Amino acid sequence: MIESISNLWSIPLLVMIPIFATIIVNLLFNRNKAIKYISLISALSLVVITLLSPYGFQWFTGQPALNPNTLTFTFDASIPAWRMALEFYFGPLQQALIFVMALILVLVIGIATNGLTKNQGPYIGMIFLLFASAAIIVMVNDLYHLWIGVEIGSLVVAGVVAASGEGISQKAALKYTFFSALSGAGLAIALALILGLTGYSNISDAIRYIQTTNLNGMSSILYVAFGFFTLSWIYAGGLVPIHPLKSEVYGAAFPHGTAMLQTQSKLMLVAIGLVMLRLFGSLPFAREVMLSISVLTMMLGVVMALLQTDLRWILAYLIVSHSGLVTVGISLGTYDALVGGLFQAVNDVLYMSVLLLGCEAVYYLGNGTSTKTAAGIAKKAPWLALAVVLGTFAASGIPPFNGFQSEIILIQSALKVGLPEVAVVILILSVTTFIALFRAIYSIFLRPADTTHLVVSGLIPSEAQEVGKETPIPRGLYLSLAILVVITLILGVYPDLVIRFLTPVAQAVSIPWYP
Amino acid sequence: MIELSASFMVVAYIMVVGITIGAIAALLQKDLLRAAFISGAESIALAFLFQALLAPDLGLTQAIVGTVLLPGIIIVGIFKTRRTEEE
Amino acid sequence: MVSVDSLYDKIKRWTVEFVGGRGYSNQMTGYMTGELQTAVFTLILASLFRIFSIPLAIVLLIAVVAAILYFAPMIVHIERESSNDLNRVLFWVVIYFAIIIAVTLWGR
Amino acid sequence: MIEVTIQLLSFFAAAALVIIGITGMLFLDNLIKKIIAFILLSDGVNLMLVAVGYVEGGIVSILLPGMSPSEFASKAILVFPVGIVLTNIVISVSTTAVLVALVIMLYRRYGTLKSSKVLKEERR
Repeated sequence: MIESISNLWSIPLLVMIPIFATIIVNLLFNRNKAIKYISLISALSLVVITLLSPYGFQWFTGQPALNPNTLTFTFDASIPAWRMALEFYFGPLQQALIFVMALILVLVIGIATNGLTKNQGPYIGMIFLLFASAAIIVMVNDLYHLWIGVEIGSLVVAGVVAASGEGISQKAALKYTFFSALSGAGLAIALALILGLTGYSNISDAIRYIQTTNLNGMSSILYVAFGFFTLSWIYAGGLVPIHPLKSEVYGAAFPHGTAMLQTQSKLMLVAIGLVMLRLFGSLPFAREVMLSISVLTMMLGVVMALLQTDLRWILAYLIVSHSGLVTVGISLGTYDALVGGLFQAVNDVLYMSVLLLGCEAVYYLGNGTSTKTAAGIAKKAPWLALAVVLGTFAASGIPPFNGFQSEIILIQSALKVGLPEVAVVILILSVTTFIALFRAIYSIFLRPADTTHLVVSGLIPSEAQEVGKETPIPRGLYLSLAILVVITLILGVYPDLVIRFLTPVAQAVSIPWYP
Repeated sequence: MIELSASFMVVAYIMVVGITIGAIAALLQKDLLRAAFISGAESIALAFLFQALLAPDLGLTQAIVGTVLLPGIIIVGIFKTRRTEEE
Repeated sequence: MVSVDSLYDKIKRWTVEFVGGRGYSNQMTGYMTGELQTAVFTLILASLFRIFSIPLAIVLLIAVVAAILYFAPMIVHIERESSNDLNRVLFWVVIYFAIIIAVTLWGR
Repeated sequence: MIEVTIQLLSFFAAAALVIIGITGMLFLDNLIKKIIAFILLSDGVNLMLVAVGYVEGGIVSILLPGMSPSEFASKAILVFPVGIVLTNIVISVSTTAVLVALVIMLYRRYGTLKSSKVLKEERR
């Protein structure tokens, strides 16, 4: 036994710093200044840790491998000698995803500590816990911690949504928690089935056992496990049957809270999707099922987004439909498609955050975010209008922005595996995104303000939003919008900045597509 | 170590039937307080099954959590809202 | 004098009809676009079945065209079915789960 | 004829609990009843996990003095499901607490526990 393998220092920090920050901030409760500094410092330290950390493992109950030279990559299913290893792995993919999430965390906390006045401590704490749960799920390589991460994440999502304090958000939180109870139980059953079938909780071990052992009578158990896994996957990302609940969650939270929520759910989607691809990717019809779920999600999400009249709800449905784009890449499972899907996850998080923070800024101008009540904001806040329009361009895949780069990879990979229909669906999705967003943007930003009363007079009164007082948009919001827009532009021009972090995973996980 | 004698199996049968009937009965009550108590009684049978499946630590935990903590939380909820199911 | 409607009049009446009692609003453009999108998406989805067998895809395409014409404002149905009522979502989830298990077991 | 073991019995009880729980969550109208149904569901999942780890004629997974590790490994029940179930019990308690808190908040706002009134669909 070689003892030279040591645990990595950064993985426990990435999980523990958010948890400690949660506890401290929760105890401070309403001392807003102290909360602001402590939370900003810990969020910034998370960014620095992800940037500086080397790649490596963290084991809880693992046994050392016989030959450390074979330990190249956890997503490679051929690691020998890990028995019952509860294991975390920090690699290039994890670095890229967690770095983006930490960046969003800093911006969101900067906005939330300025905007909120009541019960700030618990709210900031829950945002930190969102980070912790997503970091656990992205780094994890055993089923046990995967399940724990999903459970923590679902409870915290309910908390963040209910924190916005309206009736609709409490209802959304209750519905989401009920469903999370169901899907958490499903994931536990899947865990039990895989454990009973293989005897391993480590995912790499389980995969090796499934690939090398003849499961003749027992393989139908694997299909049932696949079904339960799919249940928790659609729950984590809000894929098709859950899209009403998930979009309600996105729409009912504060927009800056939604920026963090969608980041967490995209990361969970990527991580659980990769686990499913590795465990079940070679089963017949498994990837077809995943692909059909993602195509349906893209379609229903974007069609429902077209029907909304509130920028908040349009964004909520668009986030759901764009997570369909991520899962198309993962469920196709070839090298190109995986690179495209993972890159799309990163891009999606960035440009949707631009739009969500823009939506938050529209709130400060008083008339709500409905297309019926808000108007003429481009005159009051021209830079805000510019940022939102640029975010729309990025979301609908217009060339100098990052959305274009990942969508073109996805379209090419769909064509390469011989599914031009999927490519057409992706194209239609990006065009329709533009239509759905620009309808709202025209009404809110570009329509002259004085015609508002004509539209309002035709309204059902209960639908009209309360008209608040106009407050100046804080500088921090403009700064974070500028940072995000610049990042989307840079990634659009130099996509290799991110793609080189994603290629090792894509190489290790990819499975050729047999039509 | 528990010897699985015939009388033990009889008790196990009773417990399994008790779990099922208790679960259904808890969901059919009109009085929510009674439903909470019945679900607590159901989890005593569950604790026995855990014990029989050679996991005594789980049996103890389930006996405490299932009979005191979970019905307690629900009873708090009932006292803060209302006791009977409305039509 | 018998008025003869042109095709334009018929289509206009039909489209105005299905946004129904809500009257004119800026939602209408969304409904129109959504209807067209749904039709195109369903056709594409039906044609995806050619990866299983080509005759099935042809039959499905014809059936889908018939279904689109029959359920004419499809968008209304879609909006109603993707409601945020908890029980309806749970019902769909159970059905979905059954379909997933059935399809994967069939593939074995 | 299949010999009825305690493991098989537990699987039946677990299946009954899971089915009753899911049915209750789907078809019962009262929110508190839904929560009780969720508790039953998670109980069923726990029972199933423990039954997966059971070894016929095995021993409790405690390494007693004078027992060799190989003998222990061959006879003891699987330890891992027990750990999972312990976690699941805790998780179900916390989920129940969150659900009850949300139900209380919604009751204060709407004055009813009927999910067909509180959680009815809304048009936006």
